[in-house]
Amino acid sequence: MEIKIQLTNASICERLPAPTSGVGAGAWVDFRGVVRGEENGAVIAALEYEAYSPMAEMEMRRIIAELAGDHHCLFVRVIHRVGIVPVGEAAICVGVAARHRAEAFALLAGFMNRLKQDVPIWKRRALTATELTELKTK
Amino acid sequence: MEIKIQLTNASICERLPAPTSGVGAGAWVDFRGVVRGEENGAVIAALEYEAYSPMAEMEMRRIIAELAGDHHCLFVRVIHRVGIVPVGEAAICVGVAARHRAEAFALLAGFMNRLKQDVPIWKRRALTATELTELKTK
Amino acid sequence: MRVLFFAHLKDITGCAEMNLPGGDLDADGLWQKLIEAHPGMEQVRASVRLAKNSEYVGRDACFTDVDEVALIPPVSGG
Amino acid sequence: MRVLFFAHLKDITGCAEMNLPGGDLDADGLWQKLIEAHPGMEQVRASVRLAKNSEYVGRDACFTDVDEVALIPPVSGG
Repeated sequence: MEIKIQLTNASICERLPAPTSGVGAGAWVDFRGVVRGEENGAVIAALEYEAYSPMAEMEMRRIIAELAGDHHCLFVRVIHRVGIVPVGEAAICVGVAARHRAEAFALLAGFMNRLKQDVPIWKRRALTATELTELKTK
Repeated sequence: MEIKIQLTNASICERLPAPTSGVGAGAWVDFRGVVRGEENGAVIAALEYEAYSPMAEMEMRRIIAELAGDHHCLFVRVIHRVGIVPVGEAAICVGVAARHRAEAFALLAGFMNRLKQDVPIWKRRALTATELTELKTK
Repeated sequence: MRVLFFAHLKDITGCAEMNLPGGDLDADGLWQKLIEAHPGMEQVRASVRLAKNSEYVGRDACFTDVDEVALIPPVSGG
Repeated sequence: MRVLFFAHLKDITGCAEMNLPGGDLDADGLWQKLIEAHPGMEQVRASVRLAKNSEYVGRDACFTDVDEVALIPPVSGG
């Protein structure tokens, strides 16, 4: 299984490469977790994410390897954004390819659950539209 | 909830539109079911799909509406290809957007299970490389 | 009534559809006529579901001259 | 040893990291020193996990001068 993990400050709208023949993958799943316009009931314009990068990457890799023991997949790619992520943009993209869909769905769902328990990444704070504008004009 | 269903003879590599802000969707999932290079143990070059189109579209819409009762989603799009689908190309693309990932995962998994039980679409036959070439040169 | 055949049912009947003339039929009556026309249909009867005007119907369904009836063998989409 | 603080722990300590001089420590000893330096840490102790050199460790962990220790408050990625 191929695992690619990346933390980045840049926009992560791109998705998994188009399926290529020959890899034996019958199921490709892409998940994007997008920042929503409200956080705890308040209207927001962005979230700021913080990561303990080396540990976050190791932990994601460890979780995926562990889950792959039960749900064999061919390819897993995770990109998590850090820093300011405006509403409507993806904070995380996960792409999974497997022979059959059941493995891909199970690995993806399991990974997202474990991510939210164990991977040292935090929503540091929510920014209002004014705060976001101020940051951009600095 | 917005539901878009399409059966098409054309390639369906395209995926869900990029997330736009304001729709309230926090989770976007794209699934592609890709034709694998073997069917029942034999090496193949393509599958031919056949559909009872009006019923297939109605049935997909009905299944999604039913599943959405338990798993509220904001947007569901299904494109199923019919006719010859070469190995490595997608036979089906399903895109689901929801407020949170749990609903999107549940609707997607439930839809794929029901599709394979109830939607009148068939793998009509598997084509070898020779058969596929012959078809193309006709 | 118009009767549609899909997938391998077309190999059995040799056609994609047929017209069944004569009045109303229940499901058993429909199968009887189909098997008369295409004896090979008998062996697939247990695995085939019936649809009327693009919706699955049960054993108690009735079919009239204006209905479009479809014979749905086990599906395999996706 | 180098000790790293993340998320709201930085608000409590006023810094992203500190150096804890002096020899080996077990988890309890580490917490004692941290609370001495930053009394506000006491209230978050129950919810914070410890990591040593980028891996979670349990209550029985030991830390030496060369270790990088991270205090991991409840995470919220994704």
